[in-house]
Amino acid sequence: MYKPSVVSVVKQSVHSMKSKRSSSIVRKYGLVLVLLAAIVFLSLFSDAFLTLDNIMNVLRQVSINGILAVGMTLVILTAGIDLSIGSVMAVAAVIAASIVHVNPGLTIVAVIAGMIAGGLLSSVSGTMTAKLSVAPFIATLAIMTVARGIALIYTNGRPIVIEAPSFLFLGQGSIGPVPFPVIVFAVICALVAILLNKTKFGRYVYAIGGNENATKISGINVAKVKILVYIVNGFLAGLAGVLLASRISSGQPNSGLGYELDAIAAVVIGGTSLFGGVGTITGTIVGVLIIGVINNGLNLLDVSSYYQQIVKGLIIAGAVILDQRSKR
Amino acid sequence: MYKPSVVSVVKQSVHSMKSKRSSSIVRKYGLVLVLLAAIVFLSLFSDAFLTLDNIMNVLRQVSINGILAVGMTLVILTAGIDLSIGSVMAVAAVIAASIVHVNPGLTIVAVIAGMIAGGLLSSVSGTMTAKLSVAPFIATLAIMTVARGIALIYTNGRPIVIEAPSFLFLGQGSIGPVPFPVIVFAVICALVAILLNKTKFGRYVYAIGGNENATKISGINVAKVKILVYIVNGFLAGLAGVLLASRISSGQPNSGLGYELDAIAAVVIGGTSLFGGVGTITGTIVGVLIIGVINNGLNLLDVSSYYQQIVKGLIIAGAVILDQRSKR
Amino acid sequence: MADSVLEMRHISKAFHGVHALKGVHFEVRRGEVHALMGENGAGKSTLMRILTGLVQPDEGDIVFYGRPLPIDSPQTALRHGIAMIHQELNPIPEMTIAENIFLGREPEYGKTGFVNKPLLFRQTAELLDEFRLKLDPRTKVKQLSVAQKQMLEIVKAVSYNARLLIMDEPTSALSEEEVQTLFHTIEKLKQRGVPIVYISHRLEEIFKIADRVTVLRDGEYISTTRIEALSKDELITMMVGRPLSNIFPKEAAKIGKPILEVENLSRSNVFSDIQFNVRSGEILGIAGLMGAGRSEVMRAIFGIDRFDAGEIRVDGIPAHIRKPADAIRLGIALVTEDRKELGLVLCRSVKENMTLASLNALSNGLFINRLSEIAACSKMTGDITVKMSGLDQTVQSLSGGNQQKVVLAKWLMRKPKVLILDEPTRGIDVGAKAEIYRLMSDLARDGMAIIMISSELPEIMGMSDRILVMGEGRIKGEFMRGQVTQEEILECAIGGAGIV
Amino acid sequence: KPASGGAQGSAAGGSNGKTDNGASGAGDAKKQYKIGVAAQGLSHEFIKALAESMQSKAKELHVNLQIMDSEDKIETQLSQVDSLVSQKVDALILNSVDFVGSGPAVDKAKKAGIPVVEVITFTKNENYDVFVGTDPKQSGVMMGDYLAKALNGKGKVALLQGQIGHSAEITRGAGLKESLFDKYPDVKLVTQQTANWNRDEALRISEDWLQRFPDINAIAAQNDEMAMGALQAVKASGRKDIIVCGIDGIPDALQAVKDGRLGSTILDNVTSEGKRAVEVAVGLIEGKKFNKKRTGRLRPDYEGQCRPVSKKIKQKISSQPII
Ligand SMILES: Nc1ncnc2c1ncn2[C@@H]1O[C@H](COP(=O)(O)OP(=O)(O)OP(=O)(O)O)[C@@H](O)[C@H]1O
Ligand SMILES: Nc1ncnc2c1ncn2[C@@H]1O[C@H](COP(=O)(O)OP(=O)(O)OP(=O)(O)O)[C@@H](O)[C@H]1O
Ligand SMILES: [Mg+2]
Ligand SMILES: [Mg+2]
Repeated sequence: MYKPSVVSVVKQSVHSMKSKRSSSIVRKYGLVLVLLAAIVFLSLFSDAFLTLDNIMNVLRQVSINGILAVGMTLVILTAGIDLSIGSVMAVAAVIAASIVHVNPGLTIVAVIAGMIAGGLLSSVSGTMTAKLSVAPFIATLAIMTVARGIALIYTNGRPIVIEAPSFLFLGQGSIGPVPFPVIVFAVICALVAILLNKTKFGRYVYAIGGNENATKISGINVAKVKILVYIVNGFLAGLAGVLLASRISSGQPNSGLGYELDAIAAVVIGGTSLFGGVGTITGTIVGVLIIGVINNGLNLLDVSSYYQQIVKGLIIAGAVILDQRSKR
Repeated sequence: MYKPSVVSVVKQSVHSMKSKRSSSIVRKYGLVLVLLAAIVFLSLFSDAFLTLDNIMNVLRQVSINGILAVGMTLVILTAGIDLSIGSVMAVAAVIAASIVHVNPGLTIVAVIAGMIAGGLLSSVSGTMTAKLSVAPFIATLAIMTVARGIALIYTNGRPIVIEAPSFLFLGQGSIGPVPFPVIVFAVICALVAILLNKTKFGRYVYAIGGNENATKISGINVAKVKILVYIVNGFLAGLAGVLLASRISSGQPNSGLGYELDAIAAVVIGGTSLFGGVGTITGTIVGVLIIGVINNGLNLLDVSSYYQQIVKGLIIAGAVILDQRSKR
Repeated sequence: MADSVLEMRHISKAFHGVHALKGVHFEVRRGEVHALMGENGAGKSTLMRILTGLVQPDEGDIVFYGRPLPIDSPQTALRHGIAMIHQELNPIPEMTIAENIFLGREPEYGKTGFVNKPLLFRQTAELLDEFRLKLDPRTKVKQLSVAQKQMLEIVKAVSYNARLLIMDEPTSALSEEEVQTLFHTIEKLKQRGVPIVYISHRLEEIFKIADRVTVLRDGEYISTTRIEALSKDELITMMVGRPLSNIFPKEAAKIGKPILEVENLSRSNVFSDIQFNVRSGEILGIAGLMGAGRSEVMRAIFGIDRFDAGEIRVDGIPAHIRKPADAIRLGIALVTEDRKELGLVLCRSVKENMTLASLNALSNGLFINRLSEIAACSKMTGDITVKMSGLDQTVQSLSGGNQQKVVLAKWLMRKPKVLILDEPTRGIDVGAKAEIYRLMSDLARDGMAIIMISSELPEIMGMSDRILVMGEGRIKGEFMRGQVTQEEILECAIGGAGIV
Repeated sequence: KPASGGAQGSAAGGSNGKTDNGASGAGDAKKQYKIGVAAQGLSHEFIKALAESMQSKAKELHVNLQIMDSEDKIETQLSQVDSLVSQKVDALILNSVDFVGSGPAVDKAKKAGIPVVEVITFTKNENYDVFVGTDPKQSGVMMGDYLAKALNGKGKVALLQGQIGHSAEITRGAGLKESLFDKYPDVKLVTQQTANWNRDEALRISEDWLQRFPDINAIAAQNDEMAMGALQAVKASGRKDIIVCGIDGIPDALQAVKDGRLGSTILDNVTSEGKRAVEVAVGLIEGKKFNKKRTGRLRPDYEGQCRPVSKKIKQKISSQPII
C-alpha cells in the first residue's frame, strides 16, 4: 500500500522524465555511488581487497543472502513480508542433509526435496495471507516458529553431517574461478528479473503492491498471484538452505537464524518500498553487495567486533540517506 | 490509506452499525475469546495454572515485553516500525548498571539515565525517518546495530554486576503480591492509552498513520509528531532495559536480543495494522497476554520444547485467523 | 489595485524539465469569486498548490494582503488564512467525520492538549446541518461515498474561516442538489468579503458564480477577464486554443437487442428491485442525487459488492457474477467513480495502468509483447489525449483530469460489450470531454452498450438515448432522449422525499 | 524431610505425573519425585545431550523430570524457575544461562526450601547446594596448553569468540589468555572476532582472515561449531599448516580430530555429568549430603593429532581435576 508523501510526489517526478530502465538507474544512483565509494576506499586501504581471490570470496559470501533477498523482493513488492525464510532454510537444509546422509548419490533429489519443503511451508503462509487475510507478518511469524520446531524435531536437535562430495560441491565447489553458489545466485537474479519485467505475473506483482483493490477490480486473481509469490520465495529459501547446508557440510536444525533480517535489509536498502509496488531486482542486488562488501571490508581492515557494529550501522544509514538525496 | 476489499465492504456494514467504541470491541472480540479459551483450557489441564502465584509469574513475565509493545504500538500506528528497541534496552541496562555499580544509592538517577539514553538513541531514528525520509525499517535497523555496538564498547563486552538492593527491587521486588514490574506496566498502559485516546497528540498519531499526506495538508507538523513518537518509544525501551537489568541483577551488553520481534508480534496480534492508523492499546495488551499465557502454559503442561514451537506457531496463527473471522 | 488581496507574479515551476507553470500572473480581489480555468494539465492545481505550500515555485513571488508571503508548508499557508479544497480527496478513512473536519484544530479543554470530544461532535453536527448533510459526525469517513467525501472537504475548508478560499474542482462528484448548497455558501462568503478561487470544468457553474476568469494554457498565463465580457465559446476558445464546434457529438446509432438485463436486483438498505436493460448501440444515462445508490447498483452488477436478490442476464443468458473477473469475462467493464481507491495503481506508470486489465490479450500466455503493448497504449492516447511526459510517467504525477483519462483508457482497451461509466468525465476539461463523448458515440455506433452514471445533467441530456432516474436506491423514472428537461429530472430524482 | 518432600512430590507429581507413570508402571508404590530442570538452550546439541542423559537417568530412578528450555535468555530462565518453584518441585537442576544473571533463580528456589543442583555451568551466586561439572575456564586453559605445544611456543593465533559477554565466552577466553598468550610472549593474538557460536559466521570470518592474515598459524575457536567453520575455510584455502582447535567435543569435531583435520577439542563429558546431576538431586531430596563442588573431568581430545596438524608434540597432557 503506497502512500505518496509530499516529497515522494516530487521524487516520482524524477522517474516520469526518464524511461523505466534509466529511471531505475537514477533510483539506484545514490546506492551504486555508495557501493563504488566503499570499493574504492577499501582497495586503497587494504591491498587484500581488490584481489580476484577476495572478490570471489565476497561474492560467495553474499550469494546465499542474495538468493533470499531476491525472493524477498517479490514478497515485499506485494506489500507483504516473510519472516519465516530463516527457519524454512533450516527445514530444507536438514531434509536435504538427511537424504544425502543416507544415500550420498541422491544430490539432485536432496536439492529438489529441500526446495519443495520450502515451497510447501511458504504456500501455507501465502494461503493464510491471501485467503484468510492474516497479516503477512503474523502468518510468516507463525510459520517461522513452526518450521524451526519441525527442523529440531526432524533432527532431534542434532546436526546431520554431510560427506557426499557431489552435494558438497554445491556450496563449496567452483566452476573455473567462480564459486558455484555465485553462479546459482546470478541465474536466480536473471530469472526473477525477467519474471518481474517481462511477464504478466510480474506486472500483477507490482500492481497488487501498488493498489490491491484496483488490481482485483481489473479482474486479476490477486489471491492466486500472492500465493504463487510466497511459494516462489519458499523455493528460493529452500534452495538457499540447501546451499548453506552444503557450504557448512552439515544440516543444522538451527541454521538460518536471523537470515530473514539480512534479506529484508538488503531489499529495503536496495530501494524497495515496504508498502509495496516500487522496487527492482537490480536495486536488491546492489543492497546485497553493499552489505557483503561492508562485512568483508571491516574484517579486512581488522575493525574490532564492537566497532564493526557501529560502523556497519552508520554506513547503512548513510547509504540510504544519500540515496534519498539523489532521488530529490 | 484504507482500501475496501471486496469482502471489507461487507465488514464495513458491521462497523457502520456500531459506534466507534463497541466496534473496537467487536474488533478485539475474537482475540479476547482466544485468550479466555486458553486460560480456561490451561486451568482445566494444569492445576498449577490458576494459582495466584502463577498468575503473578505470568504477569511479571509479560510486563517487560508489555512495556515495549505499548511503545511499539505508537510507532506502528504511525506506519513506522522500530527494530532498535532490543539494543536500546541493552544500552539503557548497562548505563543504569554502571551507575548503581559505582554508587548503589543512585537508583533514581540510574533509571532516568537509562531512559534518557533510550530517548536519545530513538530520537535519532525518529529524525532520520521524519526529516530525511529514511524508511523506518532501515533507520532503526542502523540504530539497532549502532546501539548494540555502544553497549559492547561501554562495558567492554562484560556484564556489570548489580548489588544495589533499591535498584534490584525494581525488577525483583513486589508490592503486596504484585511484582513491581507489573505495576509499572499497568501505569504505562494507562498513560499511553490516555495519550492516544484523549489528546490531540494521540489524534495526530492515528492521522499520520491513516494518511500522512492529508495530515500534512491539515497543517500538522508531521515530522515533530513522528519524532516525539520515536522518543517516547525510546524512553519506554530504556525503562524496559532498566527493569530487565534489575531482574537479572546485571547490566548485560547483549541483553534484549530479539526482544523487538516479540514486541512487534504482540502489537500485530493485538490487531494493530503495520500500515498504520488502526489499533488500540487494549488490543496490544491482549496480544501481550496471549503470548505470555501460551509460553507459561506450554511449560506448565510440560510440552517438550521442540513441540512448543510448533504449538506456539499454530496458536498464534489460529488466534489471528479467528480474530479475522470475528471481524466479518 | 487597492482591493487586491492576492498577487502571484512570474510564477514558474518545472517538474524535472517539464514546465508546469511558465511565468504565470494571478491576482485576486476582495470579495470576488475568481475562476481559474484551463485544460487538464494546464497548471491550475500546481499554481494553487504553490499557494498552499505543497509545491515550492522555481521563481516568482507572492503578495498577500499587501505583504510578501513566504509559504514553505501547509502550516504557514493555513496560518496566513489560506484554505484549500483539494482536487484529490484526502480524507483519513479510519477516522470519524468530526475528527477529519477538525484535524489539527481540535477543540481542547483549556490549553491542556486534551480533546474536548463533546464539543468536537457538537460543532461538527452544527457544520453538517449548515450544509444540510444528514450525516452522523461519528461515522467513519471510509463509509462515505465519493460525493459525501467531497462535501466533507468543502465543509472542512469553509470552516477554517479563511481569508482566501481555494476550491479545486469542488463539484466534480456532486449533483445539482449539493452544488446549490455550495453556491449558497459561496454567496455568504462573498458577502463577508472572503475572496474565492474557483476551479471547475463545468462551464455553467463558472458563468453562474464567477466574477472574473483567469485562463491558463500549457502552464502559460493567457488572460484575466470579467465574466460578463465572455461568451461560453470565447472562454472555450481561450482554454483550448481553438473553437470547439459541437460539445455533444451524439449521433443516432442503430439500437439492437438487449445486451445487459437486470431483474429486480436488491441489496438491503442500499437499493431495491432495480430493473432495467441496455441494448447494443444504446447509451443509457442514469441520473440521481448523491446517495441515490447508482454506484452501488453498478458495483453489485460488476461483482464488487454482493446483492441479496435479483437476476442479471447478459445476452439473455443468466450470469453468475461473484467477482469482477466474472463480469469482465462476460464482456462488462466498469469505470469506477473513485479513481484513487479502485481505479489506478498510483505508483506505477501510465502504460502499466492502461494495460493492466488487458494483459491477457497483449501477451503470449506468459510474456508480455512489448511492441503490441505500446501500440495499444498509443492507440488509446490517440483517441484520448493524455498530457504526460511519456507512457512511463507515474500516474500519481499526472494532473487529475489526465488520471481520469487513464482509467477510461484502461477499460476502453478491453473493447467490452457493456461499458459502465460512473462519473466518466469527473474533472475532465471541455475539450477532452468532447473527445470522450465522440468516442462514446462511435463505440455505440459500433454496437457497444453503454451505461453512463453522471451527476452532470447536461451530459446526461446531451449523450443519452434513454435516461433512468434513481433516488433512495430505487428507479424513480425513465425518459427517452429529448423528451425531458433538467427540471423534470430533478423533480423526479427528489420525488418529494429528502436526500439520503 | 524426605517424607514431606516425598509427599510434595506425589502431590505435585500427581498433576502431570502421567508422563512418567507410564514408564514406571501405574501401581508403583515408590512415591515419585518431581525435579525441575532449566537448561540453557535445547537447540544446542551439547545441551540437548545433557538433557537426554538426565532424562534417561530420571527414567531409571523413576523420577519425574520437567525440563524447560531457557532459549539462552536469562530472563526466560528466571521466569521458568519461578514457575517451577510455584509448582513446588522437589529439586531444581539449573544449567545456568549466565554466571551473574541466573543468580536470583538460585535464591528463589532456596527460599522455597528447594534444593538446587547446578550442572555444567555455575552461578556467581554460591547459594546452590552442589555443582556438577567442570570449571569452564579450564577448557580454555587446556586449549591454550595444546596450542602452546602445537605451535612450539611461537606463532600467530586468530581467535573466534563466542557471543560477546556470554559466560562461556568470558571464561574460555580468560583460560586461553592465561595459558597461552600470557605464558608465551612469542605467541601473538593477531586478531579476534565474534562468530556468535555459529558455524557459518565462523566460516565467513575465517575466509576473510585468510585473505587478510595469510600468515596465521592457528585459529582458536571458543566452541566446536566455530572450529568446524574455520576448518572449512582453511580446507577451502588449501592451507595445510594452520591448526584449528575448538571446545565441547561435539561428534563432528571428535571425528575431525580422529581424521587429524582438527587440532583439538576439549570434551566435557556432559552425559555422565547429566546423569550425576539427577542422582545428586534425588540424593538431596532424600537428605543425603554432598560436597558442594562435585567436578566432572575434562578430556582434552587430541590423541594422534600430532601427525597431520603439527609435527612437533608427541606426549599427551593429562587432564587434571578442576577446582
Ligand atoms: N509531481 C509532479 N511530477 C511531475 N509532473 C507533475 C507533477 N505534478 C504536476 N505535474 C505536471 O504538471 C502539469 C500541471 O498539472 P496540474 O495538476 O496543475 O494540472 P491541472 O491544471 O490541475 O489539470 P486538471 O484540470 O486535470 O486538474 C501536468 O502536466 C502534470 O503532469
Ligand atoms: N447518509 C449516509 N450515511 C452513510 N452512508 C451513506 C449515506 N448516504 C449515502 N451513503 C453511502 O453512499 C451510497 C450511495 O451514495 P453514492 O453517492 O455513491 O450514490 P450514487 O447514486 O452513486 O451517487 P454518486 O453520484 O455520488 O455516485 C450508499 O449506498 C451508502 O453506502
Ligand atoms: Mg487539477
Ligand atoms: Mg456514486
